[in-house]
Amino acid sequence: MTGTPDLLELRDVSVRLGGQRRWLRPSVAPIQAVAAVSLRLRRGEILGLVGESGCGKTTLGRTILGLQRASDGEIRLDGEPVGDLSPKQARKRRKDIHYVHQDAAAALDPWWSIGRILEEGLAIQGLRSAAERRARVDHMLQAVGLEPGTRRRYPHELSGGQLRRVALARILVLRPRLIVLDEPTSGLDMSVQATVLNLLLELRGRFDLTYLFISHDLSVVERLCDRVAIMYLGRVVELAPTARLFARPRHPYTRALLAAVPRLDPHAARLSAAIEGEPPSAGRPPPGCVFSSRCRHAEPECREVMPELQDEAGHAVACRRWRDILPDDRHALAAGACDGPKPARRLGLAQ
Amino acid sequence: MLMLRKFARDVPAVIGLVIVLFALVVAIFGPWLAPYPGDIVASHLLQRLKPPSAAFPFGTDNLGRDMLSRVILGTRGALEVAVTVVVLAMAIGVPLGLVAGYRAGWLSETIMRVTDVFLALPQLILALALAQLLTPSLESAMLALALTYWPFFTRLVYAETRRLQASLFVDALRGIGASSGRILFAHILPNAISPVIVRATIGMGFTILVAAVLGFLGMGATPPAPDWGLTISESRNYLPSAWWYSTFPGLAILVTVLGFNLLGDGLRDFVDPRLRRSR
Amino acid sequence: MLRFVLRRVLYALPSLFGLLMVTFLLVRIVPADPAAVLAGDNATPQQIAAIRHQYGFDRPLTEQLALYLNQVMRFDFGESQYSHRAVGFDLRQRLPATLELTLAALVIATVLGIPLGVVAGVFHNRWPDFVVRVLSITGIAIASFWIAIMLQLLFAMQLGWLPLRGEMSSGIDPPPVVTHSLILDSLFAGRWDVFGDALRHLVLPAVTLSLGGLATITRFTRAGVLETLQKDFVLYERAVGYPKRRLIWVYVLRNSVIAAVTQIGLLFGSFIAGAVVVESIFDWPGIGNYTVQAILTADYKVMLAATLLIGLVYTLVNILTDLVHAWLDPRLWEQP
Amino acid sequence: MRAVATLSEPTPPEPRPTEPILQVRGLKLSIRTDEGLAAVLDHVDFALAGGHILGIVGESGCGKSTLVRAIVGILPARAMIEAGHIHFLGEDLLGLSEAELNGRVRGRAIGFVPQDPYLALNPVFKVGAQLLEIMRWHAPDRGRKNARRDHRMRLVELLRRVQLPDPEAALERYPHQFSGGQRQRLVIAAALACAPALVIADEPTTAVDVTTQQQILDLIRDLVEEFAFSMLFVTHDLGVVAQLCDDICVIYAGQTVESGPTRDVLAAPNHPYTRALLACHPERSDAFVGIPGVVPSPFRPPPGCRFAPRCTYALAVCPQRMPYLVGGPAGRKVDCVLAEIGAAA
Repeated sequence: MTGTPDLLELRDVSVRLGGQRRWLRPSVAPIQAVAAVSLRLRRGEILGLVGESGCGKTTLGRTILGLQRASDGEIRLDGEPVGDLSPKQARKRRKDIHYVHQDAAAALDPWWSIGRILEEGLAIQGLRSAAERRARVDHMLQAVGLEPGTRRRYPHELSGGQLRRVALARILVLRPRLIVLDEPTSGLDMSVQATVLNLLLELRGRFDLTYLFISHDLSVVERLCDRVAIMYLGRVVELAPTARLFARPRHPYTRALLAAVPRLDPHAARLSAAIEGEPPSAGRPPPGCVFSSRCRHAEPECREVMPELQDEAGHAVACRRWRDILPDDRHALAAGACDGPKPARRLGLAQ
Repeated sequence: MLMLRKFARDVPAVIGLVIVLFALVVAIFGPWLAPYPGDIVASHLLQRLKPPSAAFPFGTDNLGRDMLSRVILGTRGALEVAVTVVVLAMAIGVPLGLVAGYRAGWLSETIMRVTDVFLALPQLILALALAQLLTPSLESAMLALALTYWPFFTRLVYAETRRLQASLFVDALRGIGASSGRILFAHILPNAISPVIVRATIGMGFTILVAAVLGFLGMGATPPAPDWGLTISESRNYLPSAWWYSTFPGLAILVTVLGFNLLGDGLRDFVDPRLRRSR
Repeated sequence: MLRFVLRRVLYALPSLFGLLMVTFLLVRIVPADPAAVLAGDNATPQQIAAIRHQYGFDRPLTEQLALYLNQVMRFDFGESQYSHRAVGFDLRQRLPATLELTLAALVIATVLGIPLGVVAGVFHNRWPDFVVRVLSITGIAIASFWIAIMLQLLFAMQLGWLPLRGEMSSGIDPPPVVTHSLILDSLFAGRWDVFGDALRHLVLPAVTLSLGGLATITRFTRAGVLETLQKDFVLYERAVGYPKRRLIWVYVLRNSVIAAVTQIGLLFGSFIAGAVVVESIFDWPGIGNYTVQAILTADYKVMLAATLLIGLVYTLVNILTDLVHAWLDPRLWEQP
Repeated sequence: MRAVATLSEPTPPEPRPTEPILQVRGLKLSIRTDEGLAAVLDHVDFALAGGHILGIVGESGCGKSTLVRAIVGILPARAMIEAGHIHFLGEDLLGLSEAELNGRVRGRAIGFVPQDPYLALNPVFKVGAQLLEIMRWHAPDRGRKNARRDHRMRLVELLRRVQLPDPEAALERYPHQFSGGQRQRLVIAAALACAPALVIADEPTTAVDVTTQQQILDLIRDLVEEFAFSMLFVTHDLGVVAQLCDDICVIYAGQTVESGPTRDVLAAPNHPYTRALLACHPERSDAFVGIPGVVPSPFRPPPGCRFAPRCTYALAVCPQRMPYLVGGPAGRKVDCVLAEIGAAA
């Protein structure tokens, strides 16, 4: 490890939720929301964090931010440990990290105008001059592609796409270095998503940003992110550069996810369900490998030990059988998640 | 503008507003509006218990005093009690609710348990008891009512605060490093205040009712005050012949309370941030 | 479910203890000297001191508290200055009459209030809704003592259809006392004449008392129905062809009542306040009437005992409504 | 310009049933609101052939849900149907009374799968009671002796068929005790309980994860074949349509802009909006492509073609042109002046 340290590093971070004993009430069963996750975020990259609902991706995002305290593990920002702090102190130490909520409308105080909401962050940071606050807010509204008149409007008057822009502008005026984006495109139509995603790319270059992009939408992640981490039941099961992960997914869960995306290509073979059933509850994970209960390649040994995330040539996977199962599965993956130009692309004829 | 338009379309609420404004005018200018302002204390034994007529539209009471004047003059006392009690109760209840709702812990638990206890206390009996212990008067009645009415505000503000605490926008504020004070006073309080206003408006009507009960039972205003409840109590001895004696003060109570309730009900729909318009 | 019940009951214990503390402190922290109040206006300082000693007000607070708790546990509140009988005895004897009255009022309020609320909600912003709203909001705005007098004036004095006051006509031989509830006792004794007479006496006070509750239940039910009608499941149930009546009176109603039930529990307090007034106007031999008379004569023992008793009943009613609430809403059964 | 009028890939003629089971023609619908009259649907036009799955595709706010409610007859009180017909099995549903709709259509001839079954199931009633209620009023053998017992048995059978674990016990449970995918299976079974001719699914996979979505789509595909019903599948996801639907109908701002066999339309879209929509799809572009402009407000819709203000091919006549579907080969229809010109040329 030479040169500048990574922007953010997580080492074996675990988060247990609930589990407290309560007065006169039954105690809450603990949930291992995040289990021994190790991640590095390099300066300027976009790391995608992908998984289905309840896999712990949002909890992980909040832990990075400091709003959720990690039960175990280490968090380093610029090589400095910043873990194990109360939410208040953690936010102070990690003021370079900010978070954009999934539901942009609900994340804004309905009684406040957009201009006041945006200026508030600056006031909190101690910017006294009202004129300068205003100038910076106007500048940022412009940067995210909103009219200056937006400052006088109220959240309920804006469309979904505009609200995402406001949410971004609100964070950007604070000059963050790392932004945790929680499902920033969910609920937006495809035709609106594009403008938000292009804006994200543009802003990254302009303001020198790093993104942790939490999403369940693989098609967006594929085109936006530099690297992707796949989460299942609180664990990262695969982590690789985007192109490699989408071309040669190693973990059976990743492959099931990719295969499940409904494709436009009418010639693609209709796949039968790659995995059966639904994820077990995070409160009662199966023994051994968390995916073993739904994996059709699982062997008895898989149910004994949770495999570590092991890196091989920059492509990490937590599966003890990935080498064995890769070749036989080629045919099932022929639908497009595999190597080579996607068959669907050949049809790209519009406009 | 949109708010006003929407409010104007809500006929019952407008009626309520008109009644409340009218009651306020009567309360403030009562002595000038009443035909016989001296009838608070005066007595005219020759015109005892006269039925309604042109000279005495509401009739006269057992001491020959004009009922219309006494009903008008009683308005001020009723509203004074209502405003004082509700403001006092809010002054106690709202801060407690905010504190209890903001952070879970022993303090919050304690406040809410105490609130539960006070809710369990029979309000009227406690008010009667306190009024008795502090010597019966309008002031002790008001104090007693305030002391028994604050838990309603605490519960309401507590629930609102808890709801807002869990809301995404407060989470986002924490994310950008907003202090507790800012979150509590600049965001949670304004958001929680609308149901409090509604509750307070309806509470005014409710307080007028309870104060009238105290007066009726002789634990509130003392004779010869033109208190509505007290008057009804006095009138019982002259039933069934002098029906006007008890009818008109009762109607005054009914109309005033109705006004506050209608207004409060209307405000419920009216305090909605989505009605805010930039243009 | 059992766990839920148990927790809810346990949860009420601190409230009950708090109730004891408040009633204990109430008399001792008011600025007025209770002994002076008890002794009356023309008492000499010696008399006041004697009373202070008699009631133990001169002992340390902790000792007073221990004494107080001990008395409460034995349901011993001393002798009433007003009736010169044991307060506990008086209250026990009068409670059934109050329960008779409040239950009758509650039944009237519920049986009429829920359907009225449903009708108003279903016909939202049309004339049935308008009528019900005006009636219910008037019902809340009406002073119970005034409407009581008006009802007496009309039905008892002018029309003479119903008795003016009391529990039973004079000149009737009362049935043997078993429960202290006249209606039950007359039934046990098979005395139909007394039963009918008691019912006739019950009508006016029960109707008066029910008005406020009726209006409240109507309003909450209406609000609940309006909220439920917005839900997706109503749309779904319509889309799959549930018959309209069943949809409203079974599937919507149960959801709507859930919200109303807890509110009704909370409003029980005002129900009791209403009973106090109504009992004293109709001369009903319940605890409300008794308490008012006692308070008017500054009988602080009765005050305390009544406050405690009513607080206890309120707490129990709220436990009950919470349990009904939970029973109606399966989502609460396994909640942490 | 030529690409508009001609198909890039000819489709082999397929034998298809000629009689549509459901046909919506020229449907125009407005809703009175506090802010004025919202023209939610304006000339919606499509036909669902017997045994087929027709995908209704549109972005949020295009009127998909209102369309579904119009077909089932559960429109909000302030909605007005201004023109059009909804022909189902030979009769116009708009001409039926509420009693007739409830007695013959809803739950019986038309099954319904809601968007979010968590919200669509009544939280305080057992699942079994809710599903049996539908059968009680609409099953073909209702009112017969032992009907209740038969219904129960049939329902358990159906739940087993939709792969719900432990179907017997499921009847005694409440909606919140199921997972998202299980609830979706429950409402699918409910839709099939009375052997309907048509099932309408309103975005049935929006609330579930992608792996569950795949399972549900597979299930639906099998059930359509096995139970021989037709299906109207409303969605915003072109990928889902491509995987599931035989035919497609694209709606923009309350107007049908294009319809035809899914395969053909996706391969060679004729309407500029369909093309723009497909161009946004990740499989059709590596960059992020959007559609400039915003969907017009239903309170002030642009005259004529509602897509014209955002359309790169818009002509001066577009705002004057009344919505009108131009027929093309192989069952294709498109509502665009360019197609008219192309057809005439």
